[in-house]
Amino acid sequence: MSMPSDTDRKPALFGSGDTGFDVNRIKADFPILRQKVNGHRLVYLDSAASSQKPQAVIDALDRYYSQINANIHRGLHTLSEKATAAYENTREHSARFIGGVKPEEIIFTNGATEAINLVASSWGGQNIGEGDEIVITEMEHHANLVPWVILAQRKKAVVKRIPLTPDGQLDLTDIENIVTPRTKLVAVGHMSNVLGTINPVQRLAELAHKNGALILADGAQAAPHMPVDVKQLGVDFYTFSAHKMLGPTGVGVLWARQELLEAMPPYNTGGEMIREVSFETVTWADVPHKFEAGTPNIAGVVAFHEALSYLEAIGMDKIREHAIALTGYAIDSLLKLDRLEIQGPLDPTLRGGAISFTDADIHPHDLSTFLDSRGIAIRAGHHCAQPLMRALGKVATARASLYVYNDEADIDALVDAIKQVRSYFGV
Amino acid sequence: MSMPSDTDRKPALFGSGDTGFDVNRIKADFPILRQKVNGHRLVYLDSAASSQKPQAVIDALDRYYSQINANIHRGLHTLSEKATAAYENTREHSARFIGGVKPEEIIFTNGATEAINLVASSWGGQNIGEGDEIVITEMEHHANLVPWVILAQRKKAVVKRIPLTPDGQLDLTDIENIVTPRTKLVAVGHMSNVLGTINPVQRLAELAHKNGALILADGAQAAPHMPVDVKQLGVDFYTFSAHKMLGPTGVGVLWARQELLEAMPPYNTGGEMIREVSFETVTWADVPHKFEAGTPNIAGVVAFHEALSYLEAIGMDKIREHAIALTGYAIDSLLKLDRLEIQGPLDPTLRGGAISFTDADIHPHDLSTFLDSRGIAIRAGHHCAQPLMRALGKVATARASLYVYNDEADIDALVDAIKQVRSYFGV
Amino acid sequence: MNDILDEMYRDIILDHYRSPRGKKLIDHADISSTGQNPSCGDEIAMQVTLDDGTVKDIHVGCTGCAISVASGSMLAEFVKGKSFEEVKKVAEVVKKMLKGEEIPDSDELGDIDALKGVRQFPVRIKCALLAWMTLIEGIQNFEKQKKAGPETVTTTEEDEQNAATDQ
Amino acid sequence: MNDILDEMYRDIILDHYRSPRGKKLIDHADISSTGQNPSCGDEIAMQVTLDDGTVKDIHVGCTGCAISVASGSMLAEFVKGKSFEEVKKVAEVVKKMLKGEEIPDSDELGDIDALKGVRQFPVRIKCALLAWMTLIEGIQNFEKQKKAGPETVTTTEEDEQNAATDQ
Ligand SMILES: Cc1ncc(COP(=O)(O)O)c(C=O)c1O
Ligand SMILES: Cc1ncc(COP(=O)(O)O)c(C=O)c1O
Ligand code: FES
Ligand code: FES
Repeated sequence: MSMPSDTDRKPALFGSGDTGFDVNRIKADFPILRQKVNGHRLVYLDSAASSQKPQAVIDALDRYYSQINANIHRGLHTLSEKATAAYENTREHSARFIGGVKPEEIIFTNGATEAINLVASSWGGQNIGEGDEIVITEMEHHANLVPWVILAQRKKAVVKRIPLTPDGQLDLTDIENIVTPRTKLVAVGHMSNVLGTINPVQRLAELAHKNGALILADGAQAAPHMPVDVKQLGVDFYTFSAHKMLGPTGVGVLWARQELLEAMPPYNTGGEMIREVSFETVTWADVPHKFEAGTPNIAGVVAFHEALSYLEAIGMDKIREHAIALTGYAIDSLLKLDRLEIQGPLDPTLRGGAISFTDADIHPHDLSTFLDSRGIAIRAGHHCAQPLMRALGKVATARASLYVYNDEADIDALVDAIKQVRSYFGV
Repeated sequence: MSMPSDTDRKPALFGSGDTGFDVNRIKADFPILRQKVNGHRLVYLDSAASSQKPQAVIDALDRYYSQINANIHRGLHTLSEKATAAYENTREHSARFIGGVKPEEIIFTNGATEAINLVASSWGGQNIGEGDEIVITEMEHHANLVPWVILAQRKKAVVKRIPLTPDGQLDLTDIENIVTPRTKLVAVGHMSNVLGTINPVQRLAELAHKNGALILADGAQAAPHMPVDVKQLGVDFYTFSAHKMLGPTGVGVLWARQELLEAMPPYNTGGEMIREVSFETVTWADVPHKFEAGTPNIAGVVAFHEALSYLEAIGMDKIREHAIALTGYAIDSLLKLDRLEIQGPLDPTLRGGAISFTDADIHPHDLSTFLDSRGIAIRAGHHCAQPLMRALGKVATARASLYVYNDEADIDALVDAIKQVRSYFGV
Repeated sequence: MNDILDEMYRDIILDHYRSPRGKKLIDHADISSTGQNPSCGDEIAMQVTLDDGTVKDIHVGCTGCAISVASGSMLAEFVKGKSFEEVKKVAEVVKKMLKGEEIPDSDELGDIDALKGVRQFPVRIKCALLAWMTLIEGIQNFEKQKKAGPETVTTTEEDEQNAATDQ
Repeated sequence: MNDILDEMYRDIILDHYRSPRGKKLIDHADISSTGQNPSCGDEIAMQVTLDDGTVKDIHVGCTGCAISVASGSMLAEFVKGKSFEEVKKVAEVVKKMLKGEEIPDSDELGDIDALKGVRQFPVRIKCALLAWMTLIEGIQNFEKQKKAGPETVTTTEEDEQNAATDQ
């Protein structure tokens, strides 16, 4: 009963003994980047929405369905045992990836959104009461905002927010009046999908705990782009999505401390998560199974292991260094353009590679449509962060977001195209 | 912006102008069936747990990730538009597949389990009150049992059950006393995953409606194996899972009438499902988006389209005919064995191809381990139906379950191996 | 190479975008209506004065993309002197055109016909519809109100527009 | 061809399965303990009589699979005359053996050593552990009770067993 092979394919960047960060070799691992879009080389600058996938991940799906596929956990046949082992292997891998936590503390969901909803419904349902306060920030993604607003409505609790500085960082001047003994939970994005800002999660964790509150960090943008150690951060809950970090769609991770998980009621209920069921009563299985009702996205979870391996083979430190260098280059290049404004901190060491900007003359949607005609994929809109947009005084921004397969040539293509856009629209 | 091609690969069974049901040609479309397990040809008889996947579905995933992958709905670039079109195409296809309902009435979840939980939490949370009655059956899968038991506990409502006849059909003798004006919902499996029984959903729908109740049919086992027309059935909710019908893991479908969906609050909340958000209030997007928070399993949904196409190319009527013929053959062959008992109806026209049985001398788990050593994959256990097991007076049963790629040779291999098992264990 | 792009951003569209008609404010409004494109948050506001059941003058203020601005400008140009029935009819035609449906005869549409290219860009269809749906809603509210009694109603949500494109 | 299968269902195992030791009921029980394998629902019940701190006699009634029955039979054979400490020690060894960990010296295990083959079948590890965990729980409850006061405690859940194999 051997596991699906996973060590026989190293990212191409290590192809010939080179240990540097060679983006061209990485690009070669991503089949989608070989295609032309509207007659141009695809310049994919929308990884904050969803990343592309290396061949190793695509192959893992193929291999899973061609050689292993079966339902997990209760099987007594070879395929089912192989599928179970492969699925649980990713659980162990995910636990290692965020700093070496217990595998039982890793819950697979279908995305970061569901992971946060699970916490809001299960932990929040049990622990938030009338008048309690939930502290979020002004820059949250709707996924780490709407569940808390709805929970607060349901429980007559209060959502408080940490405001922003003009350059898009958390303004902690008044923080001692925001996080107080009335606070039950601080829910904060580890890295903003709009501003790129990396938030001081560790400091907020200390403050939360000092006030007897727990803290959830939404790692959907951080986990793909920087080393994460949840114990060092000192958080209680951490959530992220596979699809933003080279993995398949439909896979999310919730990490929480085991005592918390054990005390929480399940979210979805059904098969594979019970101990005993009658028409009147139910007893739950142990964690993590209590939170994984029904047949999960087995193939997706299995293939996510390859995504994590790919990231580790490059090295999360190297990925962060690359992000800092390329984000710096992009910000510098964009700022050379006239009448263009960047939202969020300009110092690349304070932020990730999601770069939002607005052009004084061209609407972000027209800009992105134009760029697309040149093969350049960026995103325009409110980026699922309407309150932040209101704080910024914008209806929408354009956003270029970078990842391991992007290089200076991609930035140059972006900047060149933006230069053309005004003349195209004749403004 | 063309859709991913999906018509250029027909199931092999139509390869040479033949329109009959040629299992060998179908088998050839499923790469996993080519492999040897423990030195034997794989005989996969565990499709009720999860089906195998044809090459067309595996290729669709590859094609999606190699050519289309991007996040959906809010994109203004080519990939995102292609991904959105492909995703929405599966919504339309799913709507056609269950009898031609409105595409907006199709909600994608990560499985049948989540689909039922969505209804229990959202509709149930709003419509079930103290003393209300929810009617289920004695043969339900935990997925269509636990959510109702928990809802009833939460709301001080009552779960009533329809009992079984000795041959594993619903005993409707006393039905007028079970479904009454106090009933708010009837939740019934369309086809049992243990007994194979096809339940009289249409009759129950009439009865439910006569009493002012709604009806949910759990189609996890029926949708893969027989033609389904939800309007003809007269149900209000219908749920199923892609992975049991040749599709990828991590994709489920909830169908419900639009008025119901519109009146229901969302389940998960987050991105892509709101209209407007502030820190105090949220307004929801229209259905179906209201129920699809966050990034869904885009690749899985896109590839599910190919699974539906494959099933339709064979023909759901033909699939049902094949099931009847092969189930009849299997039951006859198994009953020729000594000291072996089949649970559920013996008439194959009353049931699907999930065949549970017990051997008087060999424990189901020993049996399945032994069969596995011969390359034969069956399942043993309570099949996520503990109350049914109790009603049957069994701790566990063995279950062989059939699908389009199974034939009489597979049944013969099963029966031959069972013949050997007693001598192996020396009992 | 950029055929599709040029199909959407036709010269007529860009011309309306650069110099939108109906910019001039009007001092009296028989109908006021605002609309928002829920997919991007952009907004439009319009005031209409009437003259014996036909549109006499219109002001359109749109903060959206080139398509929404151009579409609003074309609307401003088109509707002057038209009856409610004529406005509704052409709005229906625009909707059909953007859905890619067969439309009867596009001669009388004039500039509006240039919106056709938008249908190749599904996410932008709402942009082209924004002005039209907002005006129709304003007219419908005006008509309801006339039946019910006098008082101005303004609207903010474009449900019909959603229904038209949210599939 | 069936090496792995034969590795698990060794002759010793099958012999214990066919003629389980400890079947004979005993009329007096110092310790009674029942356990359930949560992964399959199978159950075991045992009664133990004591003689000066060592196991004098044991009855094991198991309704599970061949592995659980054989393991219970081996336990019945092994524990007679053993002290609680000896029983606990060997239960730890069985647990380690089934996890695939290095074990010190398997000579004294006798037949029990044959359970080794089960570790190739992860889902069956709980079967092999069922009897051992149930007895240990019975002993622990007995010990607690002796400290607290007299009254028989029976247990039904095997949490430690879960913890041991649920990863
Ligand atoms: C900061 C942040 N949080 C949460 C999410 C939600 O992730 P998903 O859509 O994968 O559930 C996103 C995705 O855009 C995000 O950027
Ligand atoms: C009858 C029935 N209902 C519901 C389910 C749950 O399906 P899933 O595990 O895909 O959510 C199953 C799966 O075994 C089933 O057989
Ligand atoms: S993008 Fe907002 S109206 Fe066009
Ligand atoms: S299968 Fe139940 S104890 Fe072995």
